[in-house]
Amino acid sequence: MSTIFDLSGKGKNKYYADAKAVKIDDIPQACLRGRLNLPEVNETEVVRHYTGLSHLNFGVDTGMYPLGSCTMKHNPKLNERIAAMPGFAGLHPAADEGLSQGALRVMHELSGYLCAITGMDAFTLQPAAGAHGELTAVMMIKKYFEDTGEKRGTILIPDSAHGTNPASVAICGFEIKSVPSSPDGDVDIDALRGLITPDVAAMMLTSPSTLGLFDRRILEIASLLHKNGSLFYCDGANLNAVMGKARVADMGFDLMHINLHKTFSTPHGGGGPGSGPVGVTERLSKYLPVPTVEKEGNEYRLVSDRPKSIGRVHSFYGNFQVALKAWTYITVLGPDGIRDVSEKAVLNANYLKEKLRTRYNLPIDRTCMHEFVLNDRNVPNGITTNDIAKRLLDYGFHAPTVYFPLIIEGAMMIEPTETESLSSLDGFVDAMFAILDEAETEPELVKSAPCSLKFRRVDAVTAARKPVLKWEP
Amino acid sequence: MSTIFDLSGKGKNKYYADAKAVKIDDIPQACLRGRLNLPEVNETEVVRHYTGLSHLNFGVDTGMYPLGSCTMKHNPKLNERIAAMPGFAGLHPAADEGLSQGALRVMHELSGYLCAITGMDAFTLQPAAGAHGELTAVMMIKKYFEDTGEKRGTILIPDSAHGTNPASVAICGFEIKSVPSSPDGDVDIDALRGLITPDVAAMMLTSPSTLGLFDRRILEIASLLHKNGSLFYCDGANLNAVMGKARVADMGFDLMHINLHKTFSTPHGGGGPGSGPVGVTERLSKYLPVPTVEKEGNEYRLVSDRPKSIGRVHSFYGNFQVALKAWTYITVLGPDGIRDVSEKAVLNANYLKEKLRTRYNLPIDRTCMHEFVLNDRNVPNGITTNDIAKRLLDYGFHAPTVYFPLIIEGAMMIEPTETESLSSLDGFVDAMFAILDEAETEPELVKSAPCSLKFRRVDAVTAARKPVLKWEP
Amino acid sequence: MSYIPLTDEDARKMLAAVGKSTVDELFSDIPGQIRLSERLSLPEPLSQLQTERRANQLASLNASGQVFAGGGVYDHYVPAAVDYLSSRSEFLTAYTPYQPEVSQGTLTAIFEFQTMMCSLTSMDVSNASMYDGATALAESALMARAHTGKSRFAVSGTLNINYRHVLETYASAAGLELVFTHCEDGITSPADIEDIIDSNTAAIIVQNPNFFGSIEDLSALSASAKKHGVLMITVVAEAVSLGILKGPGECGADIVCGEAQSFGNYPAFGGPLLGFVAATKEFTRKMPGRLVGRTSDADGRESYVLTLQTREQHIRREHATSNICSNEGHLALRAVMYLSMAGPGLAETAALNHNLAVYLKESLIKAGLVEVFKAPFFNEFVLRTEDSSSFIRRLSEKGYVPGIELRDFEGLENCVLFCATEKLTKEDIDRFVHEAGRVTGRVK
Amino acid sequence: MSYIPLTDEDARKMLAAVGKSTVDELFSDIPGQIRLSERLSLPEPLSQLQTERRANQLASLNASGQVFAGGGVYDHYVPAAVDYLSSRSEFLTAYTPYQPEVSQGTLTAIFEFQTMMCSLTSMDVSNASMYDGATALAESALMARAHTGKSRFAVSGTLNINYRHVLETYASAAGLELVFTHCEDGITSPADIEDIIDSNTAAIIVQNPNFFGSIEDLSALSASAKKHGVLMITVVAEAVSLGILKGPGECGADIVCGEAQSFGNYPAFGGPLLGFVAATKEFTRKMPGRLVGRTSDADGRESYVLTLQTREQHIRREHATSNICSNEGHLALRAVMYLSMAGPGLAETAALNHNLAVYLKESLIKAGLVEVFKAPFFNEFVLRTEDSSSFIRRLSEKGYVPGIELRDFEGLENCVLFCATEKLTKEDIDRFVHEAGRVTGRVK
Ligand SMILES: Cc1ncc(COP(=O)(O)O)c(C=O)c1O
Ligand SMILES: Cc1ncc(COP(=O)(O)O)c(C=O)c1O
Repeated sequence: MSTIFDLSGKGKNKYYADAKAVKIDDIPQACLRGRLNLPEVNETEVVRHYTGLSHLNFGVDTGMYPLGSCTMKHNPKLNERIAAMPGFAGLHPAADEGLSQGALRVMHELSGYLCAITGMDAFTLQPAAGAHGELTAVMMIKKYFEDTGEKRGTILIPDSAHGTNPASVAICGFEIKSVPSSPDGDVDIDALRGLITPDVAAMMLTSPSTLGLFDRRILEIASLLHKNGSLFYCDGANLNAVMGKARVADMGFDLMHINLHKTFSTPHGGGGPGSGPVGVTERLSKYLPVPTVEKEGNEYRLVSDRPKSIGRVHSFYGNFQVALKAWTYITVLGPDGIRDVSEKAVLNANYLKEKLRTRYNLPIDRTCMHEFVLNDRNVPNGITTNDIAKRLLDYGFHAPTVYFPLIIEGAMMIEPTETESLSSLDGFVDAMFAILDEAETEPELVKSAPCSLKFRRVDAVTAARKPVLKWEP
Repeated sequence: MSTIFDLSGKGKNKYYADAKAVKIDDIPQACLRGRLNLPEVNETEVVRHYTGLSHLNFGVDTGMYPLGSCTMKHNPKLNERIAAMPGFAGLHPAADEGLSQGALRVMHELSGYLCAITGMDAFTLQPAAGAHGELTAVMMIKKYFEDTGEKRGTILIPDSAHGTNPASVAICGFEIKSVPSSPDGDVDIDALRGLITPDVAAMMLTSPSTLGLFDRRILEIASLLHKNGSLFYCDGANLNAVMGKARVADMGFDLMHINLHKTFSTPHGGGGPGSGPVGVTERLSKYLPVPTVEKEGNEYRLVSDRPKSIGRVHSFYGNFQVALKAWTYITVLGPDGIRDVSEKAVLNANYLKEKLRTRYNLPIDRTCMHEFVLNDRNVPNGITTNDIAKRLLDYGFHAPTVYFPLIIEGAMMIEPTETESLSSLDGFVDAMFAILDEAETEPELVKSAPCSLKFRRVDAVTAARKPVLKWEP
Repeated sequence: MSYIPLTDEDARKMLAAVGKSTVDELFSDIPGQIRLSERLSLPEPLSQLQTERRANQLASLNASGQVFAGGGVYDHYVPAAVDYLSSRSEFLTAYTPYQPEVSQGTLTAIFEFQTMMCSLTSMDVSNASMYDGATALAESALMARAHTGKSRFAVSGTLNINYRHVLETYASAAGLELVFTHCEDGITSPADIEDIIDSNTAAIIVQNPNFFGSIEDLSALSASAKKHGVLMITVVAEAVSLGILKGPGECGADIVCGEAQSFGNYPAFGGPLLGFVAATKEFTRKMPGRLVGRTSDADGRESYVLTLQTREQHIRREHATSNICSNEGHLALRAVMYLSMAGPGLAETAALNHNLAVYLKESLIKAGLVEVFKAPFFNEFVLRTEDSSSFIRRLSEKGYVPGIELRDFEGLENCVLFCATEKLTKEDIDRFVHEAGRVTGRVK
Repeated sequence: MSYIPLTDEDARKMLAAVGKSTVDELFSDIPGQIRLSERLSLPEPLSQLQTERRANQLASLNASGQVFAGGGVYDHYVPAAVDYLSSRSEFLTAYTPYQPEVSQGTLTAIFEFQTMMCSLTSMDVSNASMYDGATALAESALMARAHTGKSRFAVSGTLNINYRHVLETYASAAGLELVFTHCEDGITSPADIEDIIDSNTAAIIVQNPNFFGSIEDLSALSASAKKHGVLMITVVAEAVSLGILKGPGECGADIVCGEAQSFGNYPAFGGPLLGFVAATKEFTRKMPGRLVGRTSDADGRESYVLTLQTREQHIRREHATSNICSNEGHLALRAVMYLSMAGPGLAETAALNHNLAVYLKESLIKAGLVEVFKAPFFNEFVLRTEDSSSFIRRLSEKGYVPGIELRDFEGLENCVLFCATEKLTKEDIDRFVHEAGRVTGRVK
């Protein structure tokens, strides 16, 4: 595929703005640009080029996308239509409060829905993604202890945690102590006991965990932390497993984030936009970022006068359009529909697990939640998780999340979501078994996969060794 | 690819209407349906299924589509956006005239633009496609002679004409006489002279012709017909060649149709909607279908009280949305842009012709207009036009129109349009030459093409022998 | 703005390659005296932004209020998935699927469309679409003539008025004889129809639900047709009605034709629309338009292709079954997507339409309008106003598309044809009826 | 409505296959006392149609008039091709391109984005996007600290007020020290900046065009930074300005960050936005976020891949250069489509913005508002009203988004920040100014 730059030719582009006179005499010449180096292409070519690029991509609409921890579920088209309504897409954030009542109401209602689902008391929609939510939450934890006058410098994170957890904590200057998992996948509670010291500000736990397991001692962990005066933070990336079945606040968590772009069906866009609302219990709500959306009588207001707030974490009010899509999703599903989502997500995962474990190694053998982890132990002829992942692409499936969580060697983390049909699950099982057969009979084929796509295996090593990060003529 | 029916499963579908109680007691039971046999699938599956089907299709956005006589040019995205505006897409045809002024104005303006481009005096936008336009025009021809009290029962059609011409004429009960073409592609004027009798109501001529040629004796033909009291009809499917260069009315035509879905950039949709406006000179305008759109003062009105009209030919006012897209296209291009379209369409075609004739047989060697015709004479090893067409698909190009016009054996009718870049034209030449090389060295490959697509050659013979025209369980 | 990707340099090179020194030389076959020297008299070009601004201004002059009119075009809800999927340019920017190897998307969808239309109409074969309901009827009549060799048609007077006009236009060009029944009580009388049938009659034509919204007794009419050995052509203009009404084939129709715009397509000021023709298997080789058939490719993979093309104009020219070439493929695609989304839920939607229409009728009667016909109806019905022009005008002033004045029917002076679809709520109806009541004087 | 394609029968079979008799058994790891027995307290579900109706009602409560406000989000024209192409679901419904073999579409587009952003900012390296302009600045400051080992920043007081607040939030969490200059005349004084720089200073931070719309003398400020051996971070919040203004790199910036929403993305009530960070090559391995690099596949075909991932959280965890994971990829895709459509015409658009803003400013002054700053500006400027609250309120009542009240700046009481983009015509401006004149009393 050529880049757009390769198509450039002088004079091909006819721009669409009403520009006639470009003369500018009231800006100093020294500030003005000489040449504007952008490709010159025609709409005709722009359309062909990006249509062609789209054909090199794989999305949820293309096929099953069992990327563990990412909840790649169906993205309803209604979400997109509503988000594109001019009254929402065209709304300027500086519009008078009186002229943004519709938008503010959506934000207020969505926050309420998230409270209902999680049991938290308040939400901010400002964080633009999960990691941003984590960072916002850690800022609040820091602020909380500053406010209570306690000096606590440590945050506990299980070894199965997503990389964003330690990275978010590090920005705020906390020391990180890693909590080991026990062989059954739950937190090693004895080790945890040993790590809990007066310096522990909080523990971050992904619940259900990145192994796809619900920690059976969750209440005990919460109580250990609370007795120590520590806060308990839930990375809610895996909320899709428990909606309507158990509430995060009831598990003992004090604050959490949610990934709307996972659980609430907003498309991931090939790398965002996401949205990572942070929810807190009552006592932490005063630390939430400003502005918050409050309802006063029948009016919705943006409130910035909150002295204990950590401050603002986004240029405006977060990824409003993403929130609007989540609002649409919840509106369409209602309470039973939302519970059904989690029930079927868990059912789909367990079904897949039971089928696949008959021939693949299942490192931790428990009823899983919305996802589960296999690995490449016992796969013959040196075929690795990466090989299997690449070969799945040939079979028309996206690969699972691979080599994560780090505590399982050669991990394949498989999350089907509730929006896969039985025949699509069975198709995946067939492909996984066919690959196992090929590993036996045609290992070279698997090692050189993908073979049937427009691209063969892409060399990441060379890219990193001699980085070429932009096009040059 | 499975059909949507193969995905059906009881209860998968949850419909979106606000339907609760379906009880109906005021319609006799005998009129009510028992089982409603439609597939039960989920939105998830609908989206995957049709996304998957789209990947089996080739459109102008996919690549060059040199389908002669079809003018497969770029379909600007602005056309689509404007056609989808709620004020247009949502407008009911029964809306009060006062509440459809915007739509009526678009129709009136577009008719005016078409008059300016063709020199005709009036247009109807009612015909829904080119063939419908032809039929409408032949109805008007018939009415004209009824009105003048002349009995004329014959219409002349050149042997190079599109099949819709004789088919349209046949519906109206005229006898068809075929006019031969001379070896240089123009109408055989001597033969024509012989065919002109008092019974000749009209002659239909495609101008430029389906050979991509402009008839050099066009004025002579017109004068022969007019002297005979016959009307001269232009099939304007090839208008893309002459806009701003010559006007159809000036060529001596009395009436014509235009294909908005060719010349004016509206997408063909895989088989329509089209739009086939019919234009006439002043003396024929009273026969135009009702209603017409008239401007009175600053108001636009639908006028049905036209006693000489042939009547209505469409449920409402024709394919308004298609007309709106054409209006958008002309608005964006303006007079110079429209002329440039024809100039570059003709330049592109001649460039391609000159390149390809170096190795392919060019049955008629003249400067062409927007398209030209090659054939498979001299292609080695029995490789046919059809083989070449199929092999082009492998190279990422759509095939030309094949085996038409009928007067050139093994015809390949190639129309690049003005929206192809030089590099795309050169790419096409390369592919055509590569196929010629393959015809020499690997004829079996070409004969079995396409080889690299999701489908191999599709068997049309069996389909026609034992027709299966719907899915059955 | 221009959609031409050639640079000036490209154009120069290409001109040289074809051995010309000016572009005008390429046009030298056009006689000099008609070669245009002046510029076309078109408005100067606008940028995309300016064009959009202008289009927006014009769009804002059109009705934006709620629609209480039907009459052949219906304002149904279109699910977002239909808009999105059908707009994918592999579908939208393709031509008629002449090269099946790169058109399986379109072909499969049309095959599905044919199947669904057969199922809904209870027919054996459906084509890939016609221009609209009116021309679908005209083509059906031509097909009936070709089949029977007879040219007279007994047509119910309850036929959509525009369809009637189009049928008359075709009839006068093609030499069909049309005889219409009266329809005093808004419903077709089998006796009236039988009165018209003679030995040169090809078929009876009846619309259901008819133009007035009423549900005809198709079985009785079919019995009349059968008694005289003529065909029955049934017209369906509101396809959503098929969600609850029997497929006309079950009632004895030989040909079912009409309009399926209701399935996933917008009103669009009346076009494009989605005509269809379906028939019993005797008509297979006489059908107008495209047909898609199942077959397989060289590797034996199930695939689809345009078939029975020897019926068509590009092969048979003046002997073709019809002159149609481009049809309404994209609307058929949208219909099949709509029906896939709807599934059996189409019945619920249809029922909802009906129930809302019943509510609308009752409410308008309470507001002072007068019932005209008593027959059961689907989602349209006729009521009498005091002065239909002023009724329409005053509700139009409120932005509504308030219904259709019945101008051309004797005895229906001042009558208005109303419609309700699932896009309206009871509250919407109440508001409309309130305004109607102000016109009648019931509401002050 | 439900997006679950399992039938009841499927669910039964699957439950049997996993050896459970009820779905609840699947949740038995959740302690009994916290297992939810009641239904979630959410509103009952609406159909798609009802949901759309409700959304439409809410949307209609929002401003629909013209926008004369900027301040970090700009109401530019978005070509239809951008909407269509970016909505193709292969782009929209993909995750971050972890599997490059099925993600070359996204990867190539990001590579193009990086290239265009480098070209526009005159930098060597650009990342694949950040959350928004404000966090892009905060991350740039963290990068500057990591690079220099110093934590103090000399920040111009002309920085966008929201960016300032976000930077303060991050600073207090991450231990950065921020010192702001005053900005009496709406422009950054190099002397003021130099006054603040000390030996622990990592960088100066200056926005251009600044929050008040004025064009800063970046070269002079860069000279000040260089003199003291500190970095210059330049913030660009209105990316269209880069169409006519020099890339900050040409003026000596080391890091350029900010907001590119203006390129093909909608205001969307302020989110999602399109943050970006670009820098000179020294920073390549310290950049936050995704980077796409060129490489080849096993057949030697040019291809693209996420690269230098050892900077990132999923590899380096607490030692990563940033915690960012999901960013704003889809907005970057739209930006690259927009810039491809615009090409060098971006300069014309930028010039048009400027000229319209000049016209707006002059007109508003004639209508009675008072000039505050004299510095040259791009498409925003500040004027003083008599009473800014009532000014904003009264024009909002007309449906306008009339500008931004400057509440938090000493000396700028009753001042309003105005903006004009190419979406406005002179006639639009005249109408707005007319209304403004009614507020000032100049128009009766
Ligand atoms: C468990 C977990 N936590 C956090 C994140 C980070 O979320 P985001 O990419 O929205 O920043 C992810 C995303 O993959 C995740 O899986
Ligand atoms: C020369 C010519 N005439 C008429 C037609 C018929 O046009 P339509 O398909 O719009 O009915 C065509 C279409 O291919 C054509 O090429």
